[in-house]
Amino acid sequence: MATLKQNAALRWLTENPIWGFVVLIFVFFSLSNEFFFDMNNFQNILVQTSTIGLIALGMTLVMINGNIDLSVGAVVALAASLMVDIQSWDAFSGWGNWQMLPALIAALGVGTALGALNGIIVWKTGVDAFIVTLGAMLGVRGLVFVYTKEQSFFAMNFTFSDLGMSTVGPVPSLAVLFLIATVLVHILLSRTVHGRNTYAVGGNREAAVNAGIRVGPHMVVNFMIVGFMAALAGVTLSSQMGAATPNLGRDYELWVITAVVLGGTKLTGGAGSIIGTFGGVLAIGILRNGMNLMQVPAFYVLVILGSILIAVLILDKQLTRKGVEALKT
Amino acid sequence: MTEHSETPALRLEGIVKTFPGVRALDGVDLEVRAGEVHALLGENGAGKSTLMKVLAGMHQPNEGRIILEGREVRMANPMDAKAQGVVLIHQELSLCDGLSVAENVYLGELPHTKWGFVDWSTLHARTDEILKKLNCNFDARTRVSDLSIARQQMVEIARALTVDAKVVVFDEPTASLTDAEKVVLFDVIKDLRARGVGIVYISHRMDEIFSLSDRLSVLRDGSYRGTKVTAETDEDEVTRMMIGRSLTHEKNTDTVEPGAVALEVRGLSCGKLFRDVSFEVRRGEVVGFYGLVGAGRTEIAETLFGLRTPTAGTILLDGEEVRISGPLDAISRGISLVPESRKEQGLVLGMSCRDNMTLPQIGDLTTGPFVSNGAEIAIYDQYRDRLDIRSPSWRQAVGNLSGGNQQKIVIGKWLAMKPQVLIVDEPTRGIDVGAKGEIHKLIRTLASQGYAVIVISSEMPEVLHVSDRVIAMYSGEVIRSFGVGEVTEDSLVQAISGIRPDRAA
Amino acid sequence: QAQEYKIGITQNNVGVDSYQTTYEQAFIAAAEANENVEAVVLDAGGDVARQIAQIQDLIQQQVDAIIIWPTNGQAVVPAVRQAKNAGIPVIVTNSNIAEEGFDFIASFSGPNNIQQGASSAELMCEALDGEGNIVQISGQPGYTTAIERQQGFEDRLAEACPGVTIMETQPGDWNREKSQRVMEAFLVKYDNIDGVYAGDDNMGVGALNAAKAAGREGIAFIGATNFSVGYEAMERGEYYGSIYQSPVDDAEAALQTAIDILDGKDVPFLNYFETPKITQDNMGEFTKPVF
Amino acid sequence: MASARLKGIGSLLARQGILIAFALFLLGFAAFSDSFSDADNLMQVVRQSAIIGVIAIGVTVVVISGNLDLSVGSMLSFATVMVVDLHDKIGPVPAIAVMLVAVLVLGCINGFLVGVLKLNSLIVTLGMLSAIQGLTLIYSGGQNVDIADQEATWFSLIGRGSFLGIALPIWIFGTLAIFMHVVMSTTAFGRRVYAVGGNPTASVFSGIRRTHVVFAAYMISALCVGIAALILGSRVGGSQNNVGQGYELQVLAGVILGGTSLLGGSGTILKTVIGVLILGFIQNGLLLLGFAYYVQWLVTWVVIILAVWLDIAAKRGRLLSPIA
Ligand SMILES: Nc1ncnc2c1ncn2[C@@H]1O[C@H](COP(=O)(O)OP(=O)(O)OP(=O)(O)O)[C@@H](O)[C@H]1O
Ligand SMILES: Nc1ncnc2c1ncn2[C@@H]1O[C@H](COP(=O)(O)OP(=O)(O)OP(=O)(O)O)[C@@H](O)[C@H]1O
Ligand SMILES: [Mg+2]
Ligand SMILES: [Mg+2]
Repeated sequence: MATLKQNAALRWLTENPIWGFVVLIFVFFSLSNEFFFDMNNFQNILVQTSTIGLIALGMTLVMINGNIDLSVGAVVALAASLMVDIQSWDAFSGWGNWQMLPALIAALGVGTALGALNGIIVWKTGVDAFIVTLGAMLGVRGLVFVYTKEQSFFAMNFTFSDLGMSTVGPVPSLAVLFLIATVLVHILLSRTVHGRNTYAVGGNREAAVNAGIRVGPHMVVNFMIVGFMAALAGVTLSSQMGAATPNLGRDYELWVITAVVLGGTKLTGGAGSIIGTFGGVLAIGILRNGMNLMQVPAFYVLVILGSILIAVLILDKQLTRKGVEALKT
Repeated sequence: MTEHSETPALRLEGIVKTFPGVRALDGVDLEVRAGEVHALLGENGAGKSTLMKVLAGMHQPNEGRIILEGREVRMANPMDAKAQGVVLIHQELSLCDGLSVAENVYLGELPHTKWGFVDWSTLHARTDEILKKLNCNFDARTRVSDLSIARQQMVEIARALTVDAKVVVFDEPTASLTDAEKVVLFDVIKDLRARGVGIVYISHRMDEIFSLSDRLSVLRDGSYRGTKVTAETDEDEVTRMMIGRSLTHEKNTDTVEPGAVALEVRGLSCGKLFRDVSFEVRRGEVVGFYGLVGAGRTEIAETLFGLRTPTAGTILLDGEEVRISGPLDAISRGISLVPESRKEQGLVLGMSCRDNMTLPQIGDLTTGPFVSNGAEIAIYDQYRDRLDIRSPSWRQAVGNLSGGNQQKIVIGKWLAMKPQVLIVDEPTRGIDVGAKGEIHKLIRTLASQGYAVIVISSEMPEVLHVSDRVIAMYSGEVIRSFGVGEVTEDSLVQAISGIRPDRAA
Repeated sequence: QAQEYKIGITQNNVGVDSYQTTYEQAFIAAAEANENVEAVVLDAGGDVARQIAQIQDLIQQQVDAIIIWPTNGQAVVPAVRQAKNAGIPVIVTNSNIAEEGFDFIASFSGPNNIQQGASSAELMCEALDGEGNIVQISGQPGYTTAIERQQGFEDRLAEACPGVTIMETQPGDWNREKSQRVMEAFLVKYDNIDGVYAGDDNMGVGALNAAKAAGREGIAFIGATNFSVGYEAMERGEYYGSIYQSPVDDAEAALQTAIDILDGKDVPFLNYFETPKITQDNMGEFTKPVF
Repeated sequence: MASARLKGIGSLLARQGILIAFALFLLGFAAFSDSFSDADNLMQVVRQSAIIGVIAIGVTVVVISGNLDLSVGSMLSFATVMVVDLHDKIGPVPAIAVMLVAVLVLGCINGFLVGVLKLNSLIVTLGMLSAIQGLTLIYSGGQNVDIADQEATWFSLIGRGSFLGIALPIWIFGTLAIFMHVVMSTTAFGRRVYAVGGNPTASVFSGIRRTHVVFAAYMISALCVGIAALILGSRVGGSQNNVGQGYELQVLAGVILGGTSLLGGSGTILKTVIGVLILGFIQNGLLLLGFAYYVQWLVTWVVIILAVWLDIAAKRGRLLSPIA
């Protein structure tokens, strides 16, 4: 019985090697830096990773589907700009704190709509998602600049940034939001018909079609989810700053994809999990935070992050290796 | 044969289906009665799968009617067809690796609650019930990627039992089943028949057709050639309907006297895949390897071709011990391997026929730094004529050819290397009788020209027909080697089930 | 007093140009020279979100003061507020934060970028005698320094010499090659360019390269943040003028301001250091920039 | 008969969709901007596209082999900073030699990780993007580098000189494009790259050493980056640490516009050249028409999707995808 459990644990770890890595760096930073092992710091890490984390949740669905979304960084900027700008429109000046509501709806709505647009293009034209969203990554950033006229926006109402800094009990609200979202998406992916179909469509699209799953609309839904999540991340990020800048979210797509892949989701689709993605997000967050606390010079941070990314891939390969008998192709 | 009601379970009338540039079905009629097994035959590319896809709502016909139990119906999509009681078991495995058996069986129609949550208990209970009926010794929660190919095929078949079907179509279900599973499958089919279900059974294996079916229909080049009662016809007549001529079944009498030993293997092992394998192949001799799927034959071939590193044992070529470091090395030592899966291992589907054929020797076909166009075309033309490859031109992408012609390209590619030892792995999987005969003849001819040939096959008639000697394998070990004339069906079946001659009663 | 101060700094984007790198080196050197100071040096890599995270990490480490070179003047305000609420004084360096955040900072130390833009406008007036057509190559869109310089330049130009028209503005992203490409297109499009204003000398020299390659003469090039390449071009007489801004002064001023505040001294709220105009005429008074 | 000929022309058009789009673009811009169709301007765009174009040639080889290379942008920064920095220290020829060796070492690393270890190329080169950026900064200490006396060195000619009235970068770009096109379409190596990209397993079964081919593709990509760095460093006479930032995506956009499939196994160098030129002409044309720079991004968005869509629509013979 004990060995059975051990085996299950071992299997779990080989399927989620990233958690081994998370534990490793957690222990490393705890031992090597006095400020790291601290409840407040853990909360910081959660808040800091929540932006990338929220997007990564949505990206996991899209990538399990066998697609990818490179436009999320630009969507973050657009949603943040809408969120901060609209709440200060004169039309809503009499609404008190409720002026945030139309802004929130607009931000999330636009993010979801852009996701739908990406999805519909992928569906109808059959152009690869990488290309469609590579275009959108440029185009949506263009939209941001058209909308903002290159300006940053600032929320006059400090309630907005207070929300970003607020806590639920002892835990920061954004951390709570991120954790709730993680649980919800995990349930969506592992328990619902849509979630299971996500694996089916990514694992074997033809089989999914043959089984009568409407692959096109299904993919659109997932693109809408990632768009929504990116917009939500834009909102939470802008609430941390009480402001929005048109350059927000540059390179986020790369970090998000990195986190998702670290978490074990295959770029070819069909495999992956939210538990893994959560681990991937934490790994990046802990590394960044730990290196900040240890004052690793900025130039070396880049080299270390890049090397670790590759090292984790190598580790993953080693864990799934078949041994001497393997076919040499 | 059971008695049937008057209205057939299914009637197809005048079905026409065109693809850009291809008239795949040209006014096909088919009638399947309730409670009969109706075999559908035809050459590769005759349109069998296409007809069934039209029936299952995956393609919309350009013309024609589908009549189900007397009512004309339209199949808008696969779900629709399934809802109306038509189930298609696909030719190619159509499963999602990452999902469980249950999720695959109920793919596209997972039982769920109001909120879209999967109803796991119902799902697992129903699936387990079906699996029990199929005698499967794995359960609904198993991940499909953990199953062998044969078991995956059983999952595919389990899908037929999820609904109360009126018509079930099996498109080449036995291509990768072991004999034990075939028996279960045939029992399932007989059970369905007894319950009054109309069954369409597609296969290229005549023995199955004649032991299983009640009636059979033949397609040729997309048109309907007629229907026969199985008991009232024979292989020869059916073959003539399919390919327009009879096959000459001359048993391999023209064996030449085997020459020197070309390849010798002593105590070869590769981890758990196969152990202590020894055999020899002489020039002018065809050695057949027979066994169940998973017996380790492919792995031996791959090891000889340098794709796997042996953990023990030696390989001798022309009496000289060699270490084969990789395919390139193997090729330079005169070994050729026609691999098991032509799509994954044999061909670059997007490349032209010629480029595929010359790929292994492209480095030698140069004038100066450039590939010599003339030399390449010469090679292609030579093997096109020799193997009767049907392709509009050498520029045609290989992916557009029919399965049999694709297989011939792969064989041509390796013959063009003028090997000393030729290994062919499942050379006729999914290939129609006509092309199969051609390939068998070819293998014999090659041997008579002095090649040493190894044929790996899971079809007993093929092995018996084409080989001089047969080596039977079971679970990674050589059980017995049969010389010319020694081999009988019975002893072969015993051997591949792991019963050694000395221990056999 | 032999008190040990732990001062954290989060810089905008070290390595994106020499100014920021030299600043960082000067800051570290100054902090090391002062035995009372222990510096925690971080780089936001141009990303606001990362900068905010770094401020939080600095608060977490309970540093005595935080110096911030804002990636964006508005977006960092709440984080600055958070620091103030944690009782840590914040000094803004190089480019200021939005006015809404002034309540939460102890002091600003750095150049006046609006003033710099205005000074460049005055140089342009001078070079063109108040009459002519010019093009502008601005910094990376969306960044405060770029926006302020552009704004200062355009406002002052309209006011000081309405006879000079800005025909077009395109961003050069602080990148010499990009600026060179933009200028090449301008040269095709306009054959009446009298002057070029670039958001820094790096871009200005890119524009100069383009004009030289096209064989166009008589264009006045004016930049900002004098780089050594700009200084050399001035020496050769190809470049009209720029604004002299020393990253070493910038860094030392920021550190000194922080120390003064921790020592309880009175510091002016807007602590601008001098950024004089530099032209071919007065360049002898300035040492050549090291970057 | 006439209809057959029409059909032939139709299918030719369908296959050359990207060329037609290109021609339409040129005509469109020429109609609206006087200075656009100016021969000097056209030459200038080609010259400006040379840097991206040279890199895109190498990346096309990598993409045909079925992989991606996102590290070219930071590699360009690295190479340019290095060659410019060393120019004054050890002289132009040794500087170029050292830089090329360094870049090839980076190519080796990519090739080893993707080709030999068979790691996912997207993630590997993403990691390399970050790591090489860091290496560049460590190398230069974050400082800009400049060539002190640019008039005095022949190095400046690479990016600024001309021969027979055509700028040297265009000569380099053109020669390299033709050379690589010939290599890819007529040599055994080229054939192997297509085979490996089309079906890696089948190529191994055909005796192709897949690891060598992928390795070589990354070496070619790195070498192209080195050549681009020569043009860039010479043209600017100096370098910043982030000159190459974002180039990877522009390069990829050019390759995709040229119709090379990201799945590998198809594509040609000459079409990549056209893809890159289209991007260059869009940037230039919109600039001349006086649009804000971000409009260019919006246009690129639409153009990329439309171009690829039409390309695959022509191949499958219908506009909309068959996905249900
Ligand atoms: N989606 C499609 N597009 C174009 N042509 C097709 C398509 N599907 C099938 N065909 C063509 O239709 C013809 C019939 O193919 P089909 O798959 O029905 O043959 P089959 O009888 O099942 O052969 P096999 O025994 O090899 O399975 C072939 O010529 C094939 O190339
Ligand atoms: N229908 C099929 N489609 C694809 N691959 C198959 C199929 N059937 C078998 N295989 C391959 O064969 C392997 C299992 O057989 P294995 O090669 O281990 O032994 P074998 O004795 O060569 O059996 P056989 O040659 O009958 O498949 C699987 O790993 C699978 O890759
Ligand atoms: Mg078929
Ligand atoms: Mg096999």
